[in-house]
Amino acid sequence: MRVKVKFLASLAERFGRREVDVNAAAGVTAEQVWAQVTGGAAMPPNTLVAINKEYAGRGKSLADGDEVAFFPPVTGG
Amino acid sequence: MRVKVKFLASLAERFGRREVDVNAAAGVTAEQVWAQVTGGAAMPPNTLVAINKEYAGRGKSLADGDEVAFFPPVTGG
Amino acid sequence: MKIEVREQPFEPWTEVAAYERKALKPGACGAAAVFVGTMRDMSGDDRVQAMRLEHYAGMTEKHLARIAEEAMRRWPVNDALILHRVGDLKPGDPIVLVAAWSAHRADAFAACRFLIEDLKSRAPFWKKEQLEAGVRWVEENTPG
Amino acid sequence: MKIEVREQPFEPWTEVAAYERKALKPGACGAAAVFVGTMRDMSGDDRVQAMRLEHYAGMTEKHLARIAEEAMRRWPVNDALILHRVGDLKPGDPIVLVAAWSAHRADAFAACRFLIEDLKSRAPFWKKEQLEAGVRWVEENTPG
Repeated sequence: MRVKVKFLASLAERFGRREVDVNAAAGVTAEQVWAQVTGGAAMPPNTLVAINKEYAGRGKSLADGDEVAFFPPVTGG
Repeated sequence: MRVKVKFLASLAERFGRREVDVNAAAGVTAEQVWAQVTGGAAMPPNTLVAINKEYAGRGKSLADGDEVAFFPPVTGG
Repeated sequence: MKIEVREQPFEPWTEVAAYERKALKPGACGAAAVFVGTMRDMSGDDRVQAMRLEHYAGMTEKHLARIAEEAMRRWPVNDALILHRVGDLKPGDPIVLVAAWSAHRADAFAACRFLIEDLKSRAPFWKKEQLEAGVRWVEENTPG
Repeated sequence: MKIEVREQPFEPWTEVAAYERKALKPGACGAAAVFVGTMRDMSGDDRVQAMRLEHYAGMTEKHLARIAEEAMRRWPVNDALILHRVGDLKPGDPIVLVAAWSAHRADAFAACRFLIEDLKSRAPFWKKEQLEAGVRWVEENTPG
């Protein structure tokens, strides 16, 4: 299946990209996609995950066409 | 001694006057001046007292030249 | 710090903007908390047509200045503004504006809340409402 | 209810006044509570020269609309406004404006406070500061 992966803020800088489309195995979780895209980098403990622009646990499974985003703690306002 | 007595808001309407200068005995309290000026009317329990524009207890003694004010609960803001 | 009791209608947001421009250093305060109280067209179940706001001139300003100073002593507040209307009001007219500026939001909120609570419970203002059925003094403010 | 993420500088009090004129019925709301957060020229002990505010377009608007709806569900709030700046900011620039209108002050304050606390802890914005010594991402917001 196809999944869109987004990195935001400092994670976009760290990995040198903001968005990448990947082929992933059916039922893969957010953290498995992270590992796949980052070449096995450890996910910083404070990393936040959103699936289709809603907060989600990192162990949540993705479906075909999903957008999964990884970002650091938010600092707006 | 001379004391200036003020009634505010509904008390000014009730007594038909906002301000009166009275001769009072030395050491008289705010509530004694109330009784003197109102002809012995009972002071409503929620009446507030200010002496020289500061909140004061109704039993506080007045000095010559003081301004004592009586008013109902405040309703600003 | 500014305290004002005003006989004329005022536009609260224009007042906040003007005071910021005049009194505050841009970049110094991270947080502004503002409360504006406006005359409602209902009082309980009664339609209010107009209102007269009376105050104890002299004591009012003294009391408001004291609570603004107390707010600035209790919290690390850079500045405070209190503006209160008196005289004859119509529904929709702003009655009171209180504002507190601080480096951080918790202090700005706490100071702003303190200012309006103390003002409503202690500052010598009185409201007299004009209803269809006649005129009545408001007897007590609602708790905060 | 209005939610906006804006690339351009804004004057918060003008925005509040304009929104009130457009969306609110005069006399219906007795209370407005407003919070404005402004870019400070200091971050801890460091002087900040500029700031870049990034966000997760699409998720931001969705999240802000949800918290505004939640505020209006939890408290008897007539209306709410959230405006947040993104892009390149200078010290003194307003960053965020949140406002809540209600019949009574306690509800307006509670809703306003809730909006800014949730926004700061959950809405997907990130600050990157330009200091004299270089650039750094802000790592965490201070608690409310």
